[in-house]
Amino acid sequence: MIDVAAIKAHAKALLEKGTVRAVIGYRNSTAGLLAEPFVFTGPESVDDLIYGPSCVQNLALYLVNDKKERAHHKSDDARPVAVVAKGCDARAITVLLQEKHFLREAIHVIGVSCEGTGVVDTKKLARKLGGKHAVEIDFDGGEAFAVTTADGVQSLPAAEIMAERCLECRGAHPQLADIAFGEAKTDRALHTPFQAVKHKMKEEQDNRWSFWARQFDRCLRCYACRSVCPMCYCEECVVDSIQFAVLPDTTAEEKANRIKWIERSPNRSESAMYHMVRAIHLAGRCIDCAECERVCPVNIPLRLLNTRLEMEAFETFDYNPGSDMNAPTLTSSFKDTDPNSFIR
Amino acid sequence: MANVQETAKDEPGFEPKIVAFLCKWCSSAGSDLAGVSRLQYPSNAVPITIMCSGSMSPMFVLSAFNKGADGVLVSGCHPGDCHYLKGNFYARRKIYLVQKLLQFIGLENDRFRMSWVSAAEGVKFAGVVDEFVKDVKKLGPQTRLKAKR
Amino acid sequence: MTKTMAMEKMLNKADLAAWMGKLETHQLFAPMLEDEGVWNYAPVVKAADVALDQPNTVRPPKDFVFPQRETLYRFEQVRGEAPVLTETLPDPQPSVVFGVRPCDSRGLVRQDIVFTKEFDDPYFQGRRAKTIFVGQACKVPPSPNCFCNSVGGSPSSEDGLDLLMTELDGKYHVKAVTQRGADLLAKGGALFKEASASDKAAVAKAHESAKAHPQRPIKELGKVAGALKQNFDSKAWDEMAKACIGCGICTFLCPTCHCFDINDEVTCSSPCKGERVRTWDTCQFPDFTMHTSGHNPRETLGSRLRQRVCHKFQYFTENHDMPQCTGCGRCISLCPVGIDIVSVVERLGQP
Amino acid sequence: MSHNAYLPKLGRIAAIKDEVPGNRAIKTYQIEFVSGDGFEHDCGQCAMISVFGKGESMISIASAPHVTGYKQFSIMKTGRVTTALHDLNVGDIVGVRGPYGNKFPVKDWKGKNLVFIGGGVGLAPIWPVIQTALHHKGSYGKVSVFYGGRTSRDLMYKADLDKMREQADIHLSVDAKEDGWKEFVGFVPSNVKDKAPSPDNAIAITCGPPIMIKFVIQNLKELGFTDDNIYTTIENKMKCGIGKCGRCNVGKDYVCVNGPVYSWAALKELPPEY
Repeated sequence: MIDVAAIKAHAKALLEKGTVRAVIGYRNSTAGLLAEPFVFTGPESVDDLIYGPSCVQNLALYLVNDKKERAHHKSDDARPVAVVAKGCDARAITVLLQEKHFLREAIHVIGVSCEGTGVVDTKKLARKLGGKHAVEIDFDGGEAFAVTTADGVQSLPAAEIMAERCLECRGAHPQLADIAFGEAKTDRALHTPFQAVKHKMKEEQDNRWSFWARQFDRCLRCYACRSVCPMCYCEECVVDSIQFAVLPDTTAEEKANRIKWIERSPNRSESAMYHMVRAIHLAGRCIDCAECERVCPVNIPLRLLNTRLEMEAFETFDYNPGSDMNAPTLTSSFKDTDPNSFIR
Repeated sequence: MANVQETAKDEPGFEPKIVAFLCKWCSSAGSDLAGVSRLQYPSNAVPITIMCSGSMSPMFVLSAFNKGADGVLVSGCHPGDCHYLKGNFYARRKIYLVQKLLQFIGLENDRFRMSWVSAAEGVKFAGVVDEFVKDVKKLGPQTRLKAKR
Repeated sequence: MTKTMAMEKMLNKADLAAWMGKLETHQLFAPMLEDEGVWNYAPVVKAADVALDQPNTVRPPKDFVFPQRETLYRFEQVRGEAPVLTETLPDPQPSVVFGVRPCDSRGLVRQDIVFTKEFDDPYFQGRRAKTIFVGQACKVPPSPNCFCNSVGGSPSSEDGLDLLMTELDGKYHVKAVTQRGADLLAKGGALFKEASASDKAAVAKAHESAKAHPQRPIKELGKVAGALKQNFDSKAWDEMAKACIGCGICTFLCPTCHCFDINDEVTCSSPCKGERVRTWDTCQFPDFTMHTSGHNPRETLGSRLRQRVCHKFQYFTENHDMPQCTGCGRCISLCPVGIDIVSVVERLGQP
Repeated sequence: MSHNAYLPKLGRIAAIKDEVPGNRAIKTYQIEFVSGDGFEHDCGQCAMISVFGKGESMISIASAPHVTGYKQFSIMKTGRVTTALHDLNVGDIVGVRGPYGNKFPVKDWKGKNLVFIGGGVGLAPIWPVIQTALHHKGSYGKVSVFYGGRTSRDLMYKADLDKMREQADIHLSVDAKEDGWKEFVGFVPSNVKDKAPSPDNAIAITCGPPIMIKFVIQNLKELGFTDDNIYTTIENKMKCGIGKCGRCNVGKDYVCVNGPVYSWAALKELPPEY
């Protein structure tokens, strides 16, 4: 079991000593069961810090946002920022480090192991509870979650209400950490990695198309999947309506000639382009935190799309994103043994 | 961008529109050779010269399909022959991934293809295009990723 | 919509399908559970499958009057010549939307204001005139984040509706709010029985008990606008927006949000041919307000959160004497990071 | 059935004049309505100009209401639509819809001295007021115009301003010294401070880059102008022009409907989100 008090004590000490600017962590939300990402800046604020199965968000995103914000405010505080990181969050941070998004010494990683479990899937939980609303969820030993509803507390097997990505997780213990809480469990006998993708790949091509066409039709283009993704840090995205990087010497022609690759209309073809571009851009970078899928208000199975190339990276190119910050990235490297027979 | 909106809609006389992204140093020269050698091969491919197959953006592939291409070909130098030494090796990985993704969402396998064609391989280029056109003809017009406008 | 004499009828639940069967001149919509596990409005295929007392839909019914994409007109122009513009005003089949929650119908009232003030919007009006909204009074709040009572509404509000249905053991009490609602009711003929005095009393009781159900509270609605004005420069906006990821969920899925973008979608460059299209847009995206010069009046997440909250609870109230929020709770429940408009208003919108 | 407000009327470009060269070039267009069913406008109002296939831009109408044959627009090349406009020729057809927005309360200014202060392309929105004041010369008091640009090449309407010298006090300025420049050297706000127009029975109307407006207002207040005797115009990104799309919303106002003309007294009440 994770010792939350110890995490708090560590965070508090960091802020008291002033060794970090802030601690990015979780606190309780007023909006519902799930935690809310929060930036703790004073030692006393750390009293609100929580950790549990409701801490689903990938906090690596807030390191990216922190960098943007610091640039905006021209902050010159050079101290590192601390971040609470699960296994998947730490993998995301590793990819960001690998891409030189920030320096290793600019962050202090408070690693937290998911041990034998992971985070909750609220949709699964809702189904499990029938009509009842859960108001609190916590770890209950190594393999169960304690769920509080109006009727009291009940213990539910974690495997039944855990997020799919946690069931398929290949790195539940953060590899990258300045300090780690919880133990590394090697015997997580849950699902086989890439199980969902492989299952979908067995379907007929036409059926796969009908499936994805329907999903592209349903897309709202709210861009929550992009906004929540720590890897989607581009200053300007192909779907944005105008050029963001406008400098004093940017000419009118440059702005006028900006290519509109994708129309704003939520049509099947345009939304397909959007999701495909994202999936390709995530090749070798997606660390399967599945936040894109979780945040989608209409439940488009984006994890399925984005882990397809992860499977390829892992099985064909022996590449595991987020495992080595010093390795060359998937698409900036090659091997002589790469597949060649598909080329005419 | 080439305007490839208007393709034949009737299956019998269907002439697929192929967008061929050809590397400047090999495949583009190979296509020129096929032309000056007066080789007989289908005229369905709209060639777009790129500096290197390694500079091929997946966005170009998607955009071509979005604008109505029935097939997309990327062609570069043979492994070891890249003008920029390693560009085609990067391309090989990237295009492989794009192909897997397109197949996963259910685009027909035969609509996206990669080939190695050197500057001396006019005959090979003609063959690649001929074969591609035949395969795409069997599939009919590409409707899955084409914008409906 | 013209108000009519209160017409109150009773319909056996089992006869709902029969009534729907008599409405063949209209296309019928009702909330349906999609394969992906979300409730959304969908065309009624089998009337017997319609279940009205369900969680509220993810997409609000504004889709019916203000679809996410609308072609304004088509253009075709040979360079140097006059363009041909073809107006594409919507002419949809008349439709009836069942299962509309009172918060969402009150959202329609706000849409009505926006799309008719100063200038008429013929696209909106064309759709509005052809769409009949049948409300479904809530028995219990469909979401833990409901707060209709706090923003001047109620679980049985009739605002913006043509008919209001209330479930009473095995029966529906159906009240006509507008003439076209009454006409729709009349098509059911003998399926409907006149509501008795005891039926009416039962409905009143049901509405009262629904209203008494605890909801998220905003204490002094009347003072929110003034307090927000006072707190415009508060540092709390940035702090509360720290978690915000800047997506469009809260606004796209809001029953009252109406902002849109207009773009030319070109299908052919010579002659220049295409459509001028409007699509939903949101104040939460940075490109919403960014000038071509690069200057952006609302550059930060905090300023954009403030715009969303102040537009709903201050600016709209100043102009139209009602908040542009109807308490459906979608923006709270669907926010990926738990940004909670009720908490924000409690913090910065109270004296 | 009311007219569809989104559907533009067609306008033919009758004349194009190059005002300012360079990266941020300004051209002046005279646009006449193709079918003669144009619209009347008031000083300060704007119109949405369409280049089909590129989009629409909100541009202030630079001609005075009494000019009926055409509408004048002075347009700086800044983005997609304005670049496309700069590529058009005389005779080309564009879309025009409007008029949009509020107006300068010129009727209330009868008998008053008018001080106009413009910078760069910001002369265009106040130009119709200047023209109106000079057209009805007897109705208004003294007219003075302060106008400046980065260099003398960046000044527009030069010939018109020269012609105007008999009827009005014209004070031109350039930001930095240049050969042959005989008038004020320095920023527009400094020129205003230097010439110190009297606030008595006077209205000041200013338009230009935000930073210029800020200091002009500061200097005007030092000279004794009160908040409700200072007028300016603001701009925000716009799409619909008719108060629906929400893009130009600032506080309770939609700039396309409730603006672009504001007295400083009114503008101060709005959030500074423009």
